[in-house]
Amino acid sequence: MSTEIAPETGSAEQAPGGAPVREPQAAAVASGRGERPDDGSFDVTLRIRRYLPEKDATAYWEEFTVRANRTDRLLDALHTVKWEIDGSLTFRRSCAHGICGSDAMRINGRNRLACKALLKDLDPAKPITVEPIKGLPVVKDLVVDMEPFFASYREVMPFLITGGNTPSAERRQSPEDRARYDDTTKCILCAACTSSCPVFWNDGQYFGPAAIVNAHRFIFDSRDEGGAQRLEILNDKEGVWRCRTIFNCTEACPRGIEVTKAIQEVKRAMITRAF
Amino acid sequence: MPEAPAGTLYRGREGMWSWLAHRVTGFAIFFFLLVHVLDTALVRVSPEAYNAVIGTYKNPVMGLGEAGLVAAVVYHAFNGIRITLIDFWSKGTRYQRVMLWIVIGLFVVTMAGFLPRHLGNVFGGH
Amino acid sequence: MAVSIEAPRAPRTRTTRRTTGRTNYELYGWVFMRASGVLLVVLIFGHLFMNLIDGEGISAIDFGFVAGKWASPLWQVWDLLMLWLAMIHGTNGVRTIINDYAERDGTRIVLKVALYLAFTVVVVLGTLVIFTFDPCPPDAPANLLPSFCTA
Amino acid sequence: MQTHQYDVVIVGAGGAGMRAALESSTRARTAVLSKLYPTRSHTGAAQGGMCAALGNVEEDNWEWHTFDTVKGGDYLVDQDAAEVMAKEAIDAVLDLEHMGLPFNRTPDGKIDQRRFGGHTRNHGEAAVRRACYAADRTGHMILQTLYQQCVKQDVAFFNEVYALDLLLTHDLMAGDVPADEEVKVAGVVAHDLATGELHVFRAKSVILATGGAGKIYKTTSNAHTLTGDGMALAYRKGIPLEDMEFFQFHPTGLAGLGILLSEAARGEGGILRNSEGERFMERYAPTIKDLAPRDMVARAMANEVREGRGCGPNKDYVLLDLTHLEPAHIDAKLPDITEFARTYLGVEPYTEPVPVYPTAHYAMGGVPTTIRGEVLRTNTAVVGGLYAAGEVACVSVHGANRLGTNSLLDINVFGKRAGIAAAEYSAAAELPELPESPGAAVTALLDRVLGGDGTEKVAVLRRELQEAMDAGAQVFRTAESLEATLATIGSLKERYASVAVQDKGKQFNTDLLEAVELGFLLDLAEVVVVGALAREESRGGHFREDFPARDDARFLQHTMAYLRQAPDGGTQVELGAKPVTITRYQPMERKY
Ligand SMILES: Cc1cc2nc3c(=O)[nH]c(=O)nc-3n(C[C@H](O)[C@H](O)[C@H](O)COP(=O)(O)OP(=O)(O)OC[C@H]3O[C@@H](n4cnc5c(N)ncnc54)[C@H](O)[C@@H]3O)c2cc1C
Ligand code: HEM
Ligand code: SF4
Ligand code: F3S
Ligand code: FES
Repeated sequence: MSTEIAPETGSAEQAPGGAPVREPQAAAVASGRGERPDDGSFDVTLRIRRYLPEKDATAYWEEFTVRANRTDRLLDALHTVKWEIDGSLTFRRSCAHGICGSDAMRINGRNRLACKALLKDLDPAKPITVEPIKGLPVVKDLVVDMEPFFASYREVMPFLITGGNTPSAERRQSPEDRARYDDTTKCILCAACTSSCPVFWNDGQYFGPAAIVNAHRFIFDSRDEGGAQRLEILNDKEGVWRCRTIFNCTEACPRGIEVTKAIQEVKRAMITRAF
Repeated sequence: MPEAPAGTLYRGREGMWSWLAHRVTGFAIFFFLLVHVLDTALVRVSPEAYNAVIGTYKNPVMGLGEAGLVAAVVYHAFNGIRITLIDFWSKGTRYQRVMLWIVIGLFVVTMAGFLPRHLGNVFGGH
Repeated sequence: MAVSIEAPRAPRTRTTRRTTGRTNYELYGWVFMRASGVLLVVLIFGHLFMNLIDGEGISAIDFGFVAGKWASPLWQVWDLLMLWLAMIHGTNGVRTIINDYAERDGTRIVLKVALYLAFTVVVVLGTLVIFTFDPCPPDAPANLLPSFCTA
Repeated sequence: MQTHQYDVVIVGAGGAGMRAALESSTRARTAVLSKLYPTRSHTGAAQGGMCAALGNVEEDNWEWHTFDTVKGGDYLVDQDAAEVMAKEAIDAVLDLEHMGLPFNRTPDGKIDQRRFGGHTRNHGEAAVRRACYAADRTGHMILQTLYQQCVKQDVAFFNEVYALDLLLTHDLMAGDVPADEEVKVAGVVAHDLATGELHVFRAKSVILATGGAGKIYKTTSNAHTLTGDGMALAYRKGIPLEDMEFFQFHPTGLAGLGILLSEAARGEGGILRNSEGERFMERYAPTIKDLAPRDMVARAMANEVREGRGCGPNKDYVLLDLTHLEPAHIDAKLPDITEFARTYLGVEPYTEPVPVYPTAHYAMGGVPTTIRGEVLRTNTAVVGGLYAAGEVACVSVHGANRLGTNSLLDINVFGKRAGIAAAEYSAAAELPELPESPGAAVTALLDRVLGGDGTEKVAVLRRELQEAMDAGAQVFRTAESLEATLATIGSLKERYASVAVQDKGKQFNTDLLEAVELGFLLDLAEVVVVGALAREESRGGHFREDFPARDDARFLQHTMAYLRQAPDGGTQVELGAKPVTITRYQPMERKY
């Protein structure tokens, strides 16, 4: 983790989207700017979209410059800001290595996990824009209300449905059948996909890729018997048919799930069933 | 929450831009089609009426518009095939990007074949 | 300030989602878009070729040209099919776009009524024209008519 | 302040909390409070597997599993508990499979199993395949599967709600309770992150399932949110903490970062090498080499580095070599952890060895419980209605060192037991009266931090604490290093009294909660160090250089640390001891 912070130099220009830019905050500890060749650390400027509902009615952009190391991720830089410059900066995080799904946010215009975005890969020469994910109500700074997202997830019956008696040993499943749905078991419910989907942004009614991915996980599990019900749910007009194969979801997924492919497989399963 | 000023534009990639173009072209073609059917319907009124309206189309501005329309149709058509392949071909999603470049290639080739001829007709002095 | 935590959400309550119930309409619409799209490629490219490329291209289009084409049943069927497929395809496409962007129920209904009205007018009109079309209207000047009218 | 009433309140929605919820919610009115969305819990980070003597690929039985657990724990394990766990392991795995967990499969469709450190056939003869797994996402799949079942069962979750106080009928800090009075739990006080409001949850039973406390260290595989809340809540109420000096350092953390590379990497054939390219584990554990228990491997690695055979510019790590494995095999069995190496260190594990160094990983100690999950307030007396399960608890099945894959097992076996026990208890119990002004203590705490004009920064104190713990209470410990750390903790606690936060708002004030969590960390770090100082021997994860041998005569006993009122009006840690339950396996020298 970087510990030193360089003074602020961001200019008060008009930010993208027209929001006013706040006067930059003075950093707590001032240190020389520019590369320090000894330890490979460097300065990065974060341009963060702030929203503090108890203070301001609207969102605004604010810039912070912090010192970072070669292996630092955006999450580390956010922590530096929170811990050393402005404690009110609010974001979710837990595991810090891309496994819990807490910190999906829009980084330089694309959805990513802050803990998986290495600063050195983000072109630190330019300010890095950081915004909350789109399409869900912003609660504070980078925190959005996740309830609508989880509501859609719950609607697709994301649990194994079986009939008959539970066997005393395990249900058998061949490695091939197990592999059939492996990709979609990786989902960490981070919402990077759903909140990258232009169809979801429109009215938030679309089930969204994450819900479909989790339905896929069970529809293609050879042990499951609830596939027909799930297909029925997703056959809704807000279901899979709203997907326009835009692929933002696939590009955004931090787990590398082929999200669009899964959606297409669900669509095809519905067509096979209907004809 | 009050309406906050909009954030930055989402930086989608090929998939998003191709979709946007598909949507815009489809929408544009639809409105052209409405007009096109109406003007063609004039043949039912009288040959003079039809020719009069069609005659007003025969100027360079409309000719360029026509070229734009053809471009829209050509893109929409090829990309429509790409979408259909993404939908029905099990490897389609993996090759969507490649297929978009093919669409663009075909588009360029088609337009390269069409444009000189068409613009020749438009500007070629008749 | 909210003073109470909302009661924990019942996990499977439905959201405010507008549902369609157990119909396959969206599915059929989706399949139709693909099927009609593939057919339209042939129909529209043929049409464009005939009108804009073949012969003298766009500058050759006039009453005589159109009448000449529709004298043949092949082109009659061709254009009719094209009209219907393109209009259904396009209308369904625009319906999707309206659903996407018109957030308020009122707006959505107004736009859709307008859309379906336009669809009906254009399809009916177009169909009538193709079927009731007379390539050699009796009182028209002969120089505007296709050459076979004089025969 | 709002009051809610339930039969059972579960604090924590990780593996242990949700496993308990699945049992208790069908039997009693249950609420689950969690400071994170359930699927964010750190159980999801577990990679390698969950062991059970299914014998699907090799002959195996639960007795061998018990033995390995006892020996792995350096004989500090309560053997009755280990027996329960090893026996119930088989059903625990099958339960998960029936819930839909996508285990990897053998060619004939059974649950596949693989090797893991310290798991052996026939009392140590050779490594055995006992760990059931789902690629290197076993914990992720357990967490997801349990959450899915909770969705199915309509379990009531209060997400992003922090439990900040435990309500008991008696004040244990003051000292002894009259013999004829039963101490009971009355509920918890919780802070709703979204609104900043306090809520009182009255309950007949409370289950603590808040997970570990790895954030007392700087280099750790644990999440930022693993701040030992449940342990601290109990401890501050005068409930003892057991065996806190035993903290597990996992050998293969990504060097410098602490992010974990599962032991499965070695289970699948990975080899540790020093700067000379030597497979140094051959010297430390000739039989099972790289698959020796974690404490041994971690010490061996630290020793190589100390003796100058470390790698890299600063010679401060060793290498985990996977390059001799087929890339396809790596992809199939270890996809995630190889991606960690690529993403975070830029190392390609197919062709380059990965820099690794021990990382603080698991708290063997915790809130003492019986095998039914009941929380003990003395060596024998329980707190009526209070249960604990998972990493927050100390049953003790892990003794002085936990075997890999035994924790995912622990959370399932004892989570289930606690869930059932808590629900059954609540069916027969009355709802205890709340103490007067139940939220007062929490309000005072929060107001002090919010309103205070202090100057100390949370992040600074936390970093100093973590650095002191890494320096003095890590793999190698001495009286000197521990005393230095203890002194640092003492001064940090004083400075903590004037800690301040910048965010003064109510909604989503994570600044405030980090300050509260720091308080938990300071208390727990102190208990760890005090326990470690007192234990003048080396056993399992606790290695004293000044006392390098195990000393069964003096220390074959659990440490019980109590927070008690000090004569000067403050508080102090008082240490007691609890005998180890030994049934079949007499302590022997631990060799692999
Ligand atoms: C990287 C890693 C890999 C591991 N790999 C393995 C493995 O392969 N095999 C194995 O057996 N074990 C493994 N372990 C250990 C094992 O995963 C954990 O010990 C176990 O998952 C702990 O589960 P838990 O339910 O006790 O706690 P957690 O899963 O940590 O859950 C804690 C819960 O408590 C909640 N909580 C905490 N404080 C509060 C509060 N104040 N108020 C309300 N809620 C609160 C949190 O929100 C969370 O829901 C691994 C651990 C790590 C870190
Ligand atoms: C030339 C052959 C054509 C092909 C192959 C084709 C193909 C397609 C396909 C596959 C879609 C579905 C896209 C999706 O679901 O994401 C579509 C959408 C659409 N098409 Fe076409 N189409 C053709 C011609 C037309 C014509 C002539 C019109 C206008 C009348 C039109 C208007 C539209 C519209 C408005 C949409 C909706 C776009 C959207 O939802 O984003 N298309 N087309
Ligand atoms: S599919 Fe990928 S992007 Fe979407 S929620 Fe799951 S992990 Fe996140
Ligand atoms: S971005 Fe949206 S439209 Fe489909 S392919 Fe992904 S869900
Ligand atoms: S903090 Fe867990 S995914 Fe980033």
